Amino acid sequence: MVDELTDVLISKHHPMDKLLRQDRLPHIWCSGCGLGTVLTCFVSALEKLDLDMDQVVVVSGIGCTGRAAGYLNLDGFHTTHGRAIPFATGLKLGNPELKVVVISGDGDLMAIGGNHFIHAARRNMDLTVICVNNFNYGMTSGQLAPTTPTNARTSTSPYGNAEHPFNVPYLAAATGATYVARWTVLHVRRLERSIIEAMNKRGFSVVEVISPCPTYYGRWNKMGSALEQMKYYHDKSTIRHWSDPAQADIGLEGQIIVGRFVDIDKPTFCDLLQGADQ
Amino acid sequence: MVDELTDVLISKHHPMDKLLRQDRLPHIWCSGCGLGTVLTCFVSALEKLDLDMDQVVVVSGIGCTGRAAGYLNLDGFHTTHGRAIPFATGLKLGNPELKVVVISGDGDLMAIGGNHFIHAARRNMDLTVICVNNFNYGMTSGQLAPTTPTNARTSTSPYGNAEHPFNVPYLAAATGATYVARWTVLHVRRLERSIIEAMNKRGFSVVEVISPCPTYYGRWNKMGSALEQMKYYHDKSTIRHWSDPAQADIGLEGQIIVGRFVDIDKPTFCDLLQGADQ
Amino acid sequence: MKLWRKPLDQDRVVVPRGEIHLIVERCKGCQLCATYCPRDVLEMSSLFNTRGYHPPQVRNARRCLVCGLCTMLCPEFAIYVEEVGHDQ
Amino acid sequence: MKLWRKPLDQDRVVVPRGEIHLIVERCKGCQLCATYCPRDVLEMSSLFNTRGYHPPQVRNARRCLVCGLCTMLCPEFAIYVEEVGHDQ
Amino acid sequence: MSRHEIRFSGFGGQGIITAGYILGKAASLFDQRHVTLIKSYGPESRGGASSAQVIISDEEIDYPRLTQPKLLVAMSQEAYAKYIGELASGGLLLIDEDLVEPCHPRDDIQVRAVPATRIAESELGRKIVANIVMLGFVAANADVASVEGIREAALSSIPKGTEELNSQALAKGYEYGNQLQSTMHKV
Amino acid sequence: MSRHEIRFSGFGGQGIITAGYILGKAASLFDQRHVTLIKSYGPESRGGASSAQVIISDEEIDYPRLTQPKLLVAMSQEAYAKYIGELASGGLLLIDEDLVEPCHPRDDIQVRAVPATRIAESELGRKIVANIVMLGFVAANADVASVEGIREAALSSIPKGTEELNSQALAKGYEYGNQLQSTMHKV
Amino acid sequence: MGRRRVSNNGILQGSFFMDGDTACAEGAICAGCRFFGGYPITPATEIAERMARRLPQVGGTYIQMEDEIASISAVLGASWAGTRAMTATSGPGFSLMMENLGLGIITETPCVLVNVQRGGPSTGMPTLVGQGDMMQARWGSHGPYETIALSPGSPQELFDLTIRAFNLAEKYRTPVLVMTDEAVGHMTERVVIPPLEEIEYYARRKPQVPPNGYLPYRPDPDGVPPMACAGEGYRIHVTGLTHNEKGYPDTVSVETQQKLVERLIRKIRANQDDIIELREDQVEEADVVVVAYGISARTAARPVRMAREMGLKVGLLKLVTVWPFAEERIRELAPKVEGFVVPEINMGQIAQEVERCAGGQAQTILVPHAGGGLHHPNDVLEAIKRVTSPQSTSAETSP
Amino acid sequence: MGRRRVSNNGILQGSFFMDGDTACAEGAICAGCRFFGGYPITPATEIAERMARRLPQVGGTYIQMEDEIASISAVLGASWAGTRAMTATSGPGFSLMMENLGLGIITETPCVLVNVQRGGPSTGMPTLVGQGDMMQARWGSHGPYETIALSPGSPQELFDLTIRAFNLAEKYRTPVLVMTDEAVGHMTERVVIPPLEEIEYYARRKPQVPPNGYLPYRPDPDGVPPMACAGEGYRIHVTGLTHNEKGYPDTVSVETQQKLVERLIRKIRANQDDIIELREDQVEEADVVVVAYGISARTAARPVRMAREMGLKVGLLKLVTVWPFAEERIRELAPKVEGFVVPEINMGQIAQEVERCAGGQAQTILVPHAGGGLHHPNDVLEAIKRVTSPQSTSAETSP
Ligand SMILES: Cc1ncc(C[n+]2csc(CCOP(=O)(O)OP(=O)(O)O)c2C)c(N)n1
Ligand SMILES: Cc1ncc(C[n+]2csc(CCOP(=O)(O)OP(=O)(O)O)c2C)c(N)n1
Ligand code: SF4
Ligand code: SF4
Ligand code: SF4
Ligand code: SF4
Ligand code: SF4
Ligand code: SF4
Ligand SMILES: [Mg+2]
Ligand SMILES: [Mg+2]
Repeated sequence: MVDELTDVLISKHHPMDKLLRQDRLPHIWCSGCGLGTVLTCFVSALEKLDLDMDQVVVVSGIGCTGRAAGYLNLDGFHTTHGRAIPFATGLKLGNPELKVVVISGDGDLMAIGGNHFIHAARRNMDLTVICVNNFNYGMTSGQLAPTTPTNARTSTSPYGNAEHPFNVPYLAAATGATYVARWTVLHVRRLERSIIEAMNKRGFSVVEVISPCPTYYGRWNKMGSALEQMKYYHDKSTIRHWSDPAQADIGLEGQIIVGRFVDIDKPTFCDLLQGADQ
Repeated sequence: MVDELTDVLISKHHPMDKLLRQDRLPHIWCSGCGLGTVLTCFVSALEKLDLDMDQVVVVSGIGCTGRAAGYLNLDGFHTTHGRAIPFATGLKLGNPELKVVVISGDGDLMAIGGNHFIHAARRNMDLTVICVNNFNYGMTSGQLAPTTPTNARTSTSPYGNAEHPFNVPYLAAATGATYVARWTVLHVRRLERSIIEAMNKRGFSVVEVISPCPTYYGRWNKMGSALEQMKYYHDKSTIRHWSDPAQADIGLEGQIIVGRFVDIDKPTFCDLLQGADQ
Repeated sequence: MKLWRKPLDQDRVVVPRGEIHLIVERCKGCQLCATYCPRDVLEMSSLFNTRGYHPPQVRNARRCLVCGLCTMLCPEFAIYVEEVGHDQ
Repeated sequence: MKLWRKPLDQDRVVVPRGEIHLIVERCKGCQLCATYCPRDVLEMSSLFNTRGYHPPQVRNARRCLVCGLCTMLCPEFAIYVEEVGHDQ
Repeated sequence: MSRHEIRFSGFGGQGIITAGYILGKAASLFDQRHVTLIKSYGPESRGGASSAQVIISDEEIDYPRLTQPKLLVAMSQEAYAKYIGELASGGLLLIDEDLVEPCHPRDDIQVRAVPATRIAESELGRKIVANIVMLGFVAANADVASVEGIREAALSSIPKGTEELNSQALAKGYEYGNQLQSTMHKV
Repeated sequence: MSRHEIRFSGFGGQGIITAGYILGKAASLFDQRHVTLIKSYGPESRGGASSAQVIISDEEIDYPRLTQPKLLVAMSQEAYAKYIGELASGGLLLIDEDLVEPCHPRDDIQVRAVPATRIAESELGRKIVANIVMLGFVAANADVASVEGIREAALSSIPKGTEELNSQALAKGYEYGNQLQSTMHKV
Repeated sequence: MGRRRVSNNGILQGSFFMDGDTACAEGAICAGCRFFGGYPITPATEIAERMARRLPQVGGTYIQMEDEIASISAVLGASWAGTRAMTATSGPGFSLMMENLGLGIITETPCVLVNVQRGGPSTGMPTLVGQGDMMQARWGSHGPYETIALSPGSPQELFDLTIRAFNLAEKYRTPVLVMTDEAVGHMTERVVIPPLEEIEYYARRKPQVPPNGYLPYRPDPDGVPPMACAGEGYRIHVTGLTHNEKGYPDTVSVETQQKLVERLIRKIRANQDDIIELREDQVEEADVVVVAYGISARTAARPVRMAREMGLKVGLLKLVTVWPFAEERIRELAPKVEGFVVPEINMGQIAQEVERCAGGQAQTILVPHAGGGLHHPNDVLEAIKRVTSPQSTSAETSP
Repeated sequence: MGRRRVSNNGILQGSFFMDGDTACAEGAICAGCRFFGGYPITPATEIAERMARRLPQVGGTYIQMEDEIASISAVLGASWAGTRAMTATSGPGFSLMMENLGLGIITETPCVLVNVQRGGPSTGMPTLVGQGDMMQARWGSHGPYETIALSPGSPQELFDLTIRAFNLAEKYRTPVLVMTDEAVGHMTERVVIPPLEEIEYYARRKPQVPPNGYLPYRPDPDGVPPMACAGEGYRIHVTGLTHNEKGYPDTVSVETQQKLVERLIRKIRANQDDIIELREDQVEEADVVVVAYGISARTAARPVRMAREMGLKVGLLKLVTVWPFAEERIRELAPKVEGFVVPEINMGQIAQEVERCAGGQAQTILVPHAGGGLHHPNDVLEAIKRVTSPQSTSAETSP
């Protein structure tokens, strides 16, 4: 054994560090969790966006994903469980010049926060929502989420889930989102591109990212190593741009349809408000 | 002027009284409000259903519509604003032999209660929901609801509504309801039939009833007399059974698509639970 | 002001196919029954009930087909029709 | 136990088209970089960092095309590649 | 006593609270007196009981509810029945004569009647201004606020475009009240 | 003293809490002593610091936290560094020799090392049972619970199908501990 | 999933080494709980997880609702369906339940809410102990009401008190709060589960009259009305509005309100001798009484012992029932002692009640702790010594 | 809707005959409030309705959220965007806000919450008065914290105190509660709106250092940290978890928790002289002091006058600020008076605080009212007489 890493240059800083809170790294996420990669893609997207980073705000709820706001060197708000979207709504309306991005988990956004999600979509509130779907509540150690596939096991569905899961893109589209995409965490380039598109969109834009939670969901469902899980989701996905999001259900097995599903133009809440006030 | 009503037989009781709490009539609803007629249709449907009335339970939230539970001579629960559906869920799971019907308003079910609605639909919880949509919050005197058409005026959208409204049938269908219908309050026979169908359905069934609130919504939007409003909605409606509920948006003007939109079979929460437990 | 006073209970004037019954104090004078009766059987009276509403009355009892629409439409459970035989 | 000890900072061994940089203490040994590098440039080492994880190392630096995939995939902002010139 | 306590009552939709509001506004902003107006709501939006309590005083108003009203305005039978008991001895009852039939005879009060709804409906063509007719009648009968104040308060509180109608309604009620008074004086 | 205080420590994923649980269960249910087990969690699900406090006593346990632990089991360098200070004078430190390098020399304690992870990985083929190997080592070194109790507790607490593996792990750790002891005695 | 599939098979019996959360779930099951509607939250999640696994084994139903509001609503619904029901949460979820706790109180719905307290406010310290929700348990919902709250100090007590909570809930027709905390919930100890027949079971009080003679809110002499449930033919109406004995809303009568609210309060206060459970240790002869509850009562045992070893006369009064507050007992003790010492893992909550009831006759010393850990024995010992030392002055409930 | 379209045009000035709710909205607008996120509820709806009409006229934004949880969340967000923001609700909605009130407190977010109290518990009496949420205002959210709550007794005072609430919120970086009630909210009286330049305006305290030297939770000497908002280049991190001065979560350190929680509490308690506003009328010479707040302080004026006419020496102490509680003043008065009389439209809330602080040196008599109406002057008068009559005994805060 050697004491050295072959051919590697040892660094202290990463090129993306200026957008990161280095003093908080490494983050709390498990080895093999998809969340770090989502963050990498987000930062990479930020670097490509023509925005004043002082005007970009990230709002998270509570959950493993919800920690995202805490690692970004942007104005960041780690709110309460489920309330990222209404908090973000207040931020946006309080200062419409801000670019407000919500990054949170499937439980946070779809379970306790579901109502805010559909109402913000309905209003076409000018926000970007990145929903990391790991099919369970990671932070509280792997319980049932409203995205957990039927029959999947979790710590609170030990005999198999008796519920039908939400199809996030369909829910977003059906309630009014103007941009909707889904990728798995291994689709790094496409994911980055969708984040850029979503943030450039005026209106309620939603990017769902399918991401493994090897520590809980993967273990409960005997999905092998973290790496295997990531690969599994990637391999199961079929890119079908502009396909009907109603068809994009995710089961315990079977394919995962990914792609850009919706990209339409519609007046935002602020647009209509301005019209009404005059 | 005479002191008598020509050719009318004066009664003290109504044939439907056995299903009503006579000691609470007349109800609090305004003259010309559609809610009374919804109740009449519901009672009439009950009479035609082959059910043990001791096992039929009505749960309401808070609102003018929410008072419905209080006029029916059934086990009735007038809960808190927005919580009729989760309360009903507990009732149903606590005693699966009960037939549980939720009757509540658009604000109650779609605003504060929206999350419960979509989650119960997702779970295909075996409940019937009658959502009376009067495009505003009647009880609190006519504020904006999530069903208020864009540009419509209410006491909290005095310059015109800057929001896009929910399309209730579409939201129900997109989140998993197995029976979805919409009628206006003047479609008494069809409404009665849909209520019967919904209550006979195993699963989450939703009947939306478009009903005037002459006292507030009608007045704010200069829709004329109560009678005119009822007629207006009826005249604007086009029956289109099994049409795509996504097309059933309601604007400030324009047609209202009514009919039965969804009638599918899918295992309920209880069905799946039973499977999982075994 | 005219309050409705004298109950006409069972005080049959003609022999109709349907008898129109009214629980006067429940009526809120919304006119739905009179407006939508397909046979123009009903009309609004000018009497007041004690809550200040005008209840309907019968204009032409013989025309009633006992279709039940007035009963279904009435928001107040105030009106109903009983079939009492056929007009021969 | 082998902890990684001696920093190799700027200690260039070959003249690659891309230089692979690593912030050792951030790495959680998830293997994503090594697994998905399209050019098989990386492999996992058997060293431990102080938090008990095995960081990757370079197996074949010359093959690196500076595609950036390792950087994008790394959940820890632990690895990145800098283009330093062309391999002629 | 510098404290006047007045109750307006009727059913929802008659503009009872508006009448109380206009009176109160007149006394408060135009006559510069201390005024407290309390609206009472039932669960109904329409058709239920409606009432407004107005207290007009030269001193600061501590207790903001009626204790011994000297003036009761009743525009429905139900309201009359509900509130007649609280009217102080020596008090004045004003009623819409088509809507209220006094049936709890009291010797210790005065009663004056006006066909406010009828005047509004038949003379002005808008039943909805019965409350304003009644207000004019109040102004004529009780010295709680100046007529000018009431007119100004009314005109600044009603929807634009209805000024003429409301002025007339007020005038009709006021005249009716004055005539009645002179008639009574004559008798 | 009838009160034994023990800390198991390491990082998340090593089964630290399971080790504490098994020891506690053995003492509680098999040896019928009073036992309190406290698990400490950090915000991380994996990789963060993990620790279990076990108190075993012949009397009821009032204060349920460690005050002066006499036994520290450290399975990571970080945990060692964090907890070595609290170990009571005369206490015993047990470490995984491949994961912990004692660097805060203390004269007043004893240190014993076992390559638990290595034994688990190379001799048993499952790194995951390092905690059970360590538990065997604990049983050999400290008189806090009976070996039989620990074995029974372990077998009733692990996933079905892993009984053999865990028995072996426990035995390996126990043997290693005994050999070490006898070696030490010989010296 | 038929209703009567409520079975007693699968109920545990014997000695177990289990954590408080698990003991709570097992206690509920022994108490007859057959419905759990919940939402995960640290450090209460293990209760939900245990219930998810265990309820199907005893014919009950577990459902994970979309949030805590839905959870408590479902629990109320299930109770009205005739099922013993509970939920478990921690601070943030407890706060969300406050509105519907009020519904449970005004509709007199028996059910059990467990709050495994953690460090607050807000998201605070999710994995560490706190006792900061004690006043919230009393006052957290709007409007006037009374409440019952129990506070266990060990897994065994959490087991026992969960059972007691169900029985009190039925007896007094009210939601009962089990105010435990992370230290107890995550502490593992021996828990002895007795045979089912030895476990007290207070059956729901049912109407003794036929439906047409039944007034759902006409109380028995103890202030508690018998309860007909949905599907039993009584055609009840239940509302969160102010209501009369028939259960009908009457929102404009001050008398109806007064009668209802006074009874809701009286049924608890008048029965407080039955509800209040205290555990006293050498309180009668004491100069100083340490008043504590839950885990803090347990940690106080050590400094109390230390003080006694120093020759001080110190008693320990453990509030097993925290609400209704042991007002009478404190008033009784106040003239006899020099002071009360109140350690709690908050900045002064129950200490204020003690101070109020002490009425200036004995000083009250709060030993606060902001949360995240237990009191060090010395902190409490110091406070005890402060009472007995001559230079100490009046009340100090502020930190 | 550009950010800087915040205009002062359209601000009212002069005398108006308006109800309390409207006055509240106008007060907010005068105080610089330019964001309202709300949800209708009787009897607070008129505030929302007024704001919906008025905010667009002054360059502000009204949004009706999907519920009260969303409302308070949006208000917090708007405040962090640099806008003065408020919401208004009543009991049920207030209960729903409890979780995120805690977020506002721990993140130190200036904003104003108005609670127009109605009869409770639960849905209760929506159209009638109550004061049953006073303890909830102090204790309704989980975990340890302190709060500021003001209580107006007339539309004019509601106007004035809404302005004061905004200023206190900014000064102490905390949500401030305006605890009014239906009687005041629905009462119409003359309200005088002074010229804008005469209205106090406490501007948000901004950091005086560049972003890299800024610690978002490093307090000034008064315990309050200057506040950088989103979009100002400070790259702040704000969390509801226990956090250090940098704003970073630290959920395992008891020290961090203690430092944070103690400061949150201290910044209110240490500044209570500035925060607490009392109005006293003949308190100094009194034998009996009526302690009251809001509408009950107003209705108490009559019986106080009646008692004085009977020759009794009665003072009236009006708690304009209810929280933090006027502890010192009560402690000061207790030895000088015979008793305190506390009328409140609940079954005993602030009376308990008075009793606690009276420390047995004066009796405390609660005059309870279950809700739905005001105290009759005689009820309070009787209580006053009871204090002064010889046979009266100690504390009676229970109904
Ligand atoms: C009101 C409230 N309820 C529950 C919790 C506990 N809680 C924290 S995170 C979480 C779920 C997180 O799931 P998800 O949003 O999917 O995030 P993940 O951890 O999977 O990324 C829950 C239930 C809480 N913090 N607050
Ligand atoms: C938590 C809470 N928020 C607000 C209210 C006030 N409120 C009562 S009914 C209602 C809206 C009713 O609207 P809808 O459900 O459409 O019924 P409608 O009156 O139109 O039939 C509101 C906001 C309440 N009771 N509780
Ligand atoms: S628990 Fe799951 S979601 Fe959370 S960090 Fe670990 S792997 Fe990721
Ligand atoms: S307010 Fe509107 S919805 Fe309510 S009863 Fe009147 S008309 Fe019907
Ligand atoms: S039954 Fe039919 S025909 Fe007869 S009155 Fe009624 S609506 Fe008219
Ligand atoms: S429909 Fe009913 S309420 Fe309406 S007028 Fe006819 S009888 Fe009266
Ligand atoms: S840049 Fe591309 S080729 Fe080079 S090491 Fe990274 S992944 Fe491999
Ligand atoms: S991807 Fe990053 S964290 Fe994973 S092994 Fe490679 S360098 Fe380490
Ligand atoms: Mg998740
Ligand atoms: Mg509605």
